[in-house]
Amino acid sequence: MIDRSKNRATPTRKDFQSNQEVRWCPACGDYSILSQVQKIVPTLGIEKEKFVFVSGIGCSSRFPYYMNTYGFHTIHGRAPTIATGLKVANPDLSVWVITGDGDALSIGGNHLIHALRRNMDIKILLFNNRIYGLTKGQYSPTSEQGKKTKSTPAGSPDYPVHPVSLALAAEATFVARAIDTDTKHLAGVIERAARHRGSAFIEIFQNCNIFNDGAFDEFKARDVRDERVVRLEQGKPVRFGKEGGRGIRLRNCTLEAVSSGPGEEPPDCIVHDEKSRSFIAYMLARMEYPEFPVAIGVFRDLEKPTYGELLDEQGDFRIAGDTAEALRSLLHTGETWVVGNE
Amino acid sequence: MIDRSKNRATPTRKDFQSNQEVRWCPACGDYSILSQVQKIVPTLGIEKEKFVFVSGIGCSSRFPYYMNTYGFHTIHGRAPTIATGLKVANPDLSVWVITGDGDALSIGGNHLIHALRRNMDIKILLFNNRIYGLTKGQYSPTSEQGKKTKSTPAGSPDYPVHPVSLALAAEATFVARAIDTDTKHLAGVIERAARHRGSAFIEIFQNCNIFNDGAFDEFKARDVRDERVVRLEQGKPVRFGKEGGRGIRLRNCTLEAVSSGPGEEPPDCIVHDEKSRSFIAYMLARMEYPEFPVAIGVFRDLEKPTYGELLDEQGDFRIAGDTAEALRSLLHTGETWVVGNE
Amino acid sequence: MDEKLGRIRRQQAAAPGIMMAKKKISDKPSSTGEDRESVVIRFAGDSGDGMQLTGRQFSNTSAIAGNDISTLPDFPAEIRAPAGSIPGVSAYQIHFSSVDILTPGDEPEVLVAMNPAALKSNLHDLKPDGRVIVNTDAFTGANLKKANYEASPLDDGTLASFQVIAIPIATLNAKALEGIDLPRKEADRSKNLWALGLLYWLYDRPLEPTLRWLERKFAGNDILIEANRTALLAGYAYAEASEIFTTHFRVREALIAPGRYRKITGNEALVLGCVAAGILAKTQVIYASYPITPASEILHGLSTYRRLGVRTVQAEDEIAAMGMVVGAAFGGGLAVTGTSGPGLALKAEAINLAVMAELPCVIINVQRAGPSTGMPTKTEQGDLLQAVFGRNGESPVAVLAQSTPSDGFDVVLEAFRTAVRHMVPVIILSDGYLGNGAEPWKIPDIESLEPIDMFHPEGGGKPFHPYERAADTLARPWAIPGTAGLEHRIGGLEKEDVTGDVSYDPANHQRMTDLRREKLKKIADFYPPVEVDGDGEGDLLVLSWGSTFGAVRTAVGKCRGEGRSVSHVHLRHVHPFPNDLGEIIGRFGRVLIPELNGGQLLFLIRSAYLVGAEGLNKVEGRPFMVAEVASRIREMT
Amino acid sequence: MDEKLGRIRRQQAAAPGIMMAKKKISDKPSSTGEDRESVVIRFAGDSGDGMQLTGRQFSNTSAIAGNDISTLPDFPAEIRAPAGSIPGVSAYQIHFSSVDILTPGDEPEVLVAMNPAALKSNLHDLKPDGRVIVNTDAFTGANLKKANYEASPLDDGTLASFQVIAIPIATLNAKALEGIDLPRKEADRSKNLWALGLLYWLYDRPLEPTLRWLERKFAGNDILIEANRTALLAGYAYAEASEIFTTHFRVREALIAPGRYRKITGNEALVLGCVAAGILAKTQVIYASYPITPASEILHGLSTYRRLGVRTVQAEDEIAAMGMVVGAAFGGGLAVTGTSGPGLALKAEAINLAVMAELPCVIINVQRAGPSTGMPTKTEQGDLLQAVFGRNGESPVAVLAQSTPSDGFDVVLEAFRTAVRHMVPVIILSDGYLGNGAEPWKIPDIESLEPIDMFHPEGGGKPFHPYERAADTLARPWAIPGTAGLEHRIGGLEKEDVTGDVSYDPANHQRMTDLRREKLKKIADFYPPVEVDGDGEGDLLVLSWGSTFGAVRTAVGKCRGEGRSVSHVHLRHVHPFPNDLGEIIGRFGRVLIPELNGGQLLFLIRSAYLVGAEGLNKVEGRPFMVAEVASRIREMT
Ligand SMILES: Cc1ncc(C[n+]2csc(CCOP(=O)(O)OP(=O)(O)O)c2C)c(N)n1
Ligand SMILES: Cc1ncc(C[n+]2csc(CCOP(=O)(O)OP(=O)(O)O)c2C)c(N)n1
Ligand code: SF4
Ligand code: SF4
Ligand SMILES: [Mg+2]
Ligand SMILES: [Mg+2]
Repeated sequence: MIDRSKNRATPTRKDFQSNQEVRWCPACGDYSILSQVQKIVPTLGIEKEKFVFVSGIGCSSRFPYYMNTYGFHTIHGRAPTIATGLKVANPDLSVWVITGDGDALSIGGNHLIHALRRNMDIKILLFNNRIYGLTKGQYSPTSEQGKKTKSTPAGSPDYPVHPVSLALAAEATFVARAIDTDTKHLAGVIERAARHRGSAFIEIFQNCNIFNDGAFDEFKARDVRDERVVRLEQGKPVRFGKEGGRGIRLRNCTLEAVSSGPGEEPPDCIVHDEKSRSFIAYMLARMEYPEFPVAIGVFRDLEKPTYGELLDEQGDFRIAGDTAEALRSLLHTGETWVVGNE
Repeated sequence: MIDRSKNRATPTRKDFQSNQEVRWCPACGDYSILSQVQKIVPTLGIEKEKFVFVSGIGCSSRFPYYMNTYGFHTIHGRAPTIATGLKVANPDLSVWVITGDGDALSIGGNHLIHALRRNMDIKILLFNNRIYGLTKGQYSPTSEQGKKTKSTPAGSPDYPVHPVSLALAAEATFVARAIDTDTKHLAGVIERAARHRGSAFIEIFQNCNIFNDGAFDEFKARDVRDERVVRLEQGKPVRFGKEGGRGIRLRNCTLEAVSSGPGEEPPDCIVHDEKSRSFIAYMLARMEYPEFPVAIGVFRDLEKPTYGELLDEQGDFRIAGDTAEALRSLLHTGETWVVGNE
Repeated sequence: MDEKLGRIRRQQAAAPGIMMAKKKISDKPSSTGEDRESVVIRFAGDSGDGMQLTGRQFSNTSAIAGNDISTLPDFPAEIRAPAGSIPGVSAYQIHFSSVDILTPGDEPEVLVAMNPAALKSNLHDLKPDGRVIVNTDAFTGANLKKANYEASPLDDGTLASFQVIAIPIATLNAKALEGIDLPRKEADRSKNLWALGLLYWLYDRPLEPTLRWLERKFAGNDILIEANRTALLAGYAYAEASEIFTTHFRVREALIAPGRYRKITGNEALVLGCVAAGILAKTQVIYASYPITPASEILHGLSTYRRLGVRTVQAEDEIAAMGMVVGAAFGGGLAVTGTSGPGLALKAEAINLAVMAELPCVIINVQRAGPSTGMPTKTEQGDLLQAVFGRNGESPVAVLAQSTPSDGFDVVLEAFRTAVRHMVPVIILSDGYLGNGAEPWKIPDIESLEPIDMFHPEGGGKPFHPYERAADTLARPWAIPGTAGLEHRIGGLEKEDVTGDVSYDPANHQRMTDLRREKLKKIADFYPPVEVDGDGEGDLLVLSWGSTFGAVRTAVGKCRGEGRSVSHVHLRHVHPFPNDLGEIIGRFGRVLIPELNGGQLLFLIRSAYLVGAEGLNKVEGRPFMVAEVASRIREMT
Repeated sequence: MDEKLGRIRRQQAAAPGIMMAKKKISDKPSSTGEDRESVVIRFAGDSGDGMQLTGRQFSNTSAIAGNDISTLPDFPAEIRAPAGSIPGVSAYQIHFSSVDILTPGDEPEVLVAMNPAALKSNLHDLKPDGRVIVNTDAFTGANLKKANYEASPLDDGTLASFQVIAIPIATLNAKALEGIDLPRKEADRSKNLWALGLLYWLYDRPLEPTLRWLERKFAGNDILIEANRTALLAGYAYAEASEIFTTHFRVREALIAPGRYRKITGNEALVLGCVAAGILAKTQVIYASYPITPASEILHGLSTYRRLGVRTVQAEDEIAAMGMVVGAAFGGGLAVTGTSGPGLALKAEAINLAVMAELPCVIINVQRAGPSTGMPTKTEQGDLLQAVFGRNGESPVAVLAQSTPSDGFDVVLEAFRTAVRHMVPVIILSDGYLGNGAEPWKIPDIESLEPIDMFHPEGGGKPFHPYERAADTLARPWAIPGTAGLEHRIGGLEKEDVTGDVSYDPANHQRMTDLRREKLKKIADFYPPVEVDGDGEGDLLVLSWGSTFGAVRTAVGKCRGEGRSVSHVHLRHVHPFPNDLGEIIGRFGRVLIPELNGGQLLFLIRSAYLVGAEGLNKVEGRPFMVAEVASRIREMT
């Protein structure tokens, strides 16, 4: 789909930095994600002008302004639909959706699901800070039950939704998770999403230091993360902890964390398989601290024809060269009759 | 929540039949579902006037007109929101949502997910005929990929969504599936949903004999269904086939159908556990004919406080008796000052 | 037939078998024929009786026979009601004529009633002294009850003022089909063709078009072809043989402009217009839509035109459809969506994004009776003010109105031209009456269709300003993603003039608001002068828009014929109004605005021109009758 | 202070420590005081500088001191912009007065600018010859650059026409706090209180209210209390000691009606009104909403009133919120939602369901600048026509407009009364200016608040007809689920008159459409007569609605004071119009309609009364200045 043919200087990270002043709060997790995206996109072999960043509304959704390529800061929750239309009209583009937990899962939940199930070739980055940042601190669909926020002074009665579960259930072909501050890992996941053919979904834990500071610190803080975060790697046993001394196994249809003796490998660990259609991916995605370590990395990566490819199979999309001929075939097909002399 | 105290004659099935002429096509699967609901509701020990049936738009959504109790035929896709508001305002009611695959999963997908995750105490019956009936035959989100319909003469490019997967991923506490023509089983599932505390979701395979006739015949037809449908039962091994000679087991994180020798039990079958938080339920729900038998029955039945209960915990919902006192406490709290003599 | 062949050449030569059949029937000398200028008839029966198909065959045949036609299908509400019930009644009215006609006619002179419910719900429209052809087989006790008849209307005098032609159609049809190997129930399904045959005889219609159509429709199933053909011929023969009719009628070919014609419904015309727009712009058309009555056929139709560059997407809802349109427009496509009233409400927020982003797109609204779900299968003009005002803030969009079924072709082309020229969303208002109604359409001369100019700037050396405007149209440049050197960002926040950067500057907001409004006004500079039907000044101006065209034009013509000083302006451009409209209005003593709503154009006109216009308003879910409009004109002149 | 105590009793006695502090400062003889009738000042700084808090303290103190006040907060756009940048500037304007005032004032006489960006973006509003108090510490090279100053405005003559008071506020504040155990960065955060102290001295404000507030706010953190108190007193002392001001000013208590007062913003008033409605109706209030600027505070506020019978639901989106409201209304609750423009667009379809189902509910729309996302934190009156017309079909709803912050309380009560009395949805139009602006509010006499009549029929022997109407209001009965014997079904399809069954009957649709329209008109029968401010007839009538009340009323008053023949009518009831409005309009030579939009009420008025009213329109995201309105009135009289 993507035209890599033209012969121009490869763009650099700098080329993707726009002249707009970045307007997030100092130390907001959004900065680091922006920086990783700006690092990865020049490496993909796609011309700068072929990228389009589409966003909804929210702090995170200002992202397109900071990318020096095409961008569309649209309306709340609808970015996946705009991205879909854009991709259908112009299949050569590399289309990215930037969205927040409210934007993608509250008002926009339905569009997210449908974009994913269609396997539209768009890349969706969900900045999950478990709060509404832009509107100044109401709870979001990913906020913990019981959370006290401006709109729930006595604690929220809603049970949170789990973005990765929803994406998996929506039949997404690429589903991953990363952490704003774990930049190298984040960059790797972004790159894999970019190279995936079809819809790709990444949940990124993002700190909102103003309205939900430290939401993920419990497990992502530098000093604890090795014990509390597990990085999934294709074909490798699911292990974590100092020197991989702990692991995850399946027992009686449920997961279980196990430890090895010193220097040994933890026994019976699940071998991670992104290509599997089984639902182990769900269970790995739903591991929560403190019961389990939190899993990051790619949960699923399947190959299926994309929406665009399936449409293309249905016939030639290009317009027949001869206008008059095309119009004649349009207007004179079917039952017609002549009055007088034609 | 439900007031069962008053002392009146128990209503009968007849009491729930309204005087409105039923306007579905002859032999539509909707009739049988209507009939099962009319059979079950009088047995629940709830007064007739406490029931409210709320629907969206679609053939199935005419359902409330035929129930001789309170009903609201609302707008396309929004029934879960109306039901939610009703239940919040009036927690004593038994609120049911009747919806179709387009109504619930296309335009209404987001509301469905959010009603489920909130564990609103409402019962949602999704009539899945894998087609838009009312608008005369476009494909729906549950239609097979490649389906030729009025809006997809060359075959639909969308991959279908899987209603039970979505409901499970949306954290629903009660998730089940039934078949329009398997009336006894259907009635049993409806009754369990009705008695569940919290949101209950049932996918009902429903034949649209006009626009998608026979969509489920492959496995639901009387002569094959024993071999092609498995009924889940709590605490029992997952078995099917003549005299239960076949079963489902888990091998290497995936399901597998096994057969026993004559007279024996199939080996290692999964024991069905509705209470499990594991994701075996997903895998069972996603079994598809011909690879697997299709599973019906209750996939999940968990107890969690409902939205209403959690709200109630937050304080007294009733209004203080003394109006003047309440107004004074409302208006005179916070910083006030007096000008002149009060 | 033969004398017609000089003027009417059929595309396909009639199959020999058919000619034979015709010959056989015509052996007997035909009864006397009487000439009629125009005739209106109506078929009515149960939804299961195939009345829509019957009506369409009659109208196709009449069109092919050279008449001008206009049709009014009237099918039951959304749900398939129980057989024999009143809500299950389906009807189809045809007006065919030897002169130019513009409406499906006020009152049918023949009503074919296939069952009691059909009789009950259609009789009141029949012309006094009109003919009722009833299928007596269906007048059973059970059916009478379903139609809420206490006694049979055939016996109790209900029909006293009409000419009743009572025929056991089902029985006769079954008899005719006796030799054919088909179960009775199946055979019964062709009784509509029996009735059609009867009417063909009565109005001297050729049988070939329908016989040909049967061959195509049931290709591969010879038994069904045979059965239906037999039914048709049997009805025709019965009419001729039984002498229940003393005469039959001829409606000669209309003196319509020479050329190649096709029959077209409003929705079909919109479909063809969209496809043609893509061809004329040499770009892809993206139609994203969510099914809704009565707009779904546009989606169905366009989805068959992939080979001509159309991509259709059935979106998850109307909001998504509009979002896709905005995205497709950003991507440089000709983007269009179609819906009906409730769907337009849902699209409002995303339309507003197109207003702010200044992206060209077309929104087709096939109106239906509201508010809320209303009466989805019935027609109304209730969404004009919603189209003009139904978005937050000062949000100008252009609104065009389709006036006849075939006009859909032109209106879509104009909508795209306007959208692309001015970089604005354009709403087209059609309605259920236009969408389903049909008329013959002279296929336009291909050479006469002008290309649609799509101007997309190329990246050059100088910095690109996405909100720098063209002087004549105030349009901003349509730079599309993928163009090197024009990278830019747009969005729903207020834009800085010229640069398009986000701006909260008070003066800039005022300027941009003014510019958007100005830009819309500029559209009117590209309109042709308003056409006045009748004198350019006088006592009464009748001002109308949209689907009322036919009834109003006919009524005004009639009244002018009576010597009254009345003229007619029919508005295609409902927002912004034409520049010369106010001046024209000023030349008349009074202004009458007939609308199928509570007075929405009336509201706009009163405000715009401070003129005490009066409304003729009807909200019954059905179109005006010519007589209704004429009688009001007579009161006022 | 002492002389005031006779008229103003404070709720809590001042804490002794505070009095001491005050004494200490007052040891030095106070410089001469000058009386002023009204003063307008503005604080401006970075979002991080606490300007909103500073402004609120000043206005609270002034209110408690007996002034009439009106405030205008102006915070940055949605996103926290980088410190020191122009988009990051936050400002708060206060008008305090010894006479009745209605607006936050046109031009401040003092501008406190905590950094260069604040100066840059606020200076143009300052009165000629006004005072600029600048925090010189912030005028660093980096900050100047962020504010796009090439050279320092303190040196280059930019401020030549103003009185510049340059103070190193941060430095002085840090010095004052030296003894307190707080890191410099933390200590720095109290510099806004230093500035507040300075202004308190300048305008002779009491310190106690703020000192008390600090004790409450930082209860448990003595260091912060100490630091902030010290900062406040230090600023106060500096003003007195340094003699940078030669005089200070006194604004005496306003002669306002005696009673108990509180300061209230428009959003707070709506909150209190909703809670009161529930109490007065003795039923629960259900508020379902999706957060959106500037309406979110209504959700925040109401969510704290569970103990008084309010249930709030943060819905997944605006459509869901409106759906919940319709469901709650069906269930018999007082159902209300709040949103801003784009949200109102999304709610249209579900509002229409309430229209068809004839269920009572209230929709609050706190308007913001549009179209599309527009300028979310800025005010506008752009949604009037959307509220009136933004739904498919003929869809009448009532629309009320809030006119001042405190009016929110009354308008909500009226909205609920209307909704319940007529079984209709009622839209309330507020806007960002009202929502965030504050004024003192005389707490209403509890006994004067009349109960809200909630009539729910009981099941009796006779058959229940859900669409049988009351004669005076045309309301249908509000029978709620759970009531034995009244079981019935409603929905969005057209209803049969009386029975409420689904009906596609043409005549019925006309009748029901007429009835819904009639019902709406009946609402006007319950309005009080329109109040004319000024003579009942004359040269010019100024007609306004909503948040422009203060500016228009003041301007008209001024001009009338100049001897001009001008009167003012301010509309609370924008749809339907009052019955006597047309007649009143007819008594004036000309009509001027000032609005913060492109002319929406103007549009309605012209159409309704065919009067050539003229518009004064401003779309800058900010309210009218009195002078703008007055100058237009002068042109016209
Ligand atoms: C239709 C509509 N409804 C509501 C809003 C207000 N709004 C803007 S962003 C937002 C939520 C932001 O939360 P999230 O998506 O999590 O993004 P974040 O700011 O946390 O990055 C809301 C409710 C809006 N702009 N438009
Ligand atoms: C806002 C809106 N959009 C579209 C429609 C048209 N519409 C009515 S029902 C329906 C889909 C029906 O399909 P489903 O929900 O599967 O119900 P079924 O008829 O199959 O029972 C659609 C698209 C509508 N009524 N309202
Ligand atoms: S409010 Fe939170 S999410 Fe938004 S920019 Fe600030 S830190 Fe980031
Ligand atoms: S169209 Fe299909 S779903 Fe609808 S009533 Fe008929 S058979 Fe049932
Ligand atoms: Mg967020
Ligand atoms: Mg369906």
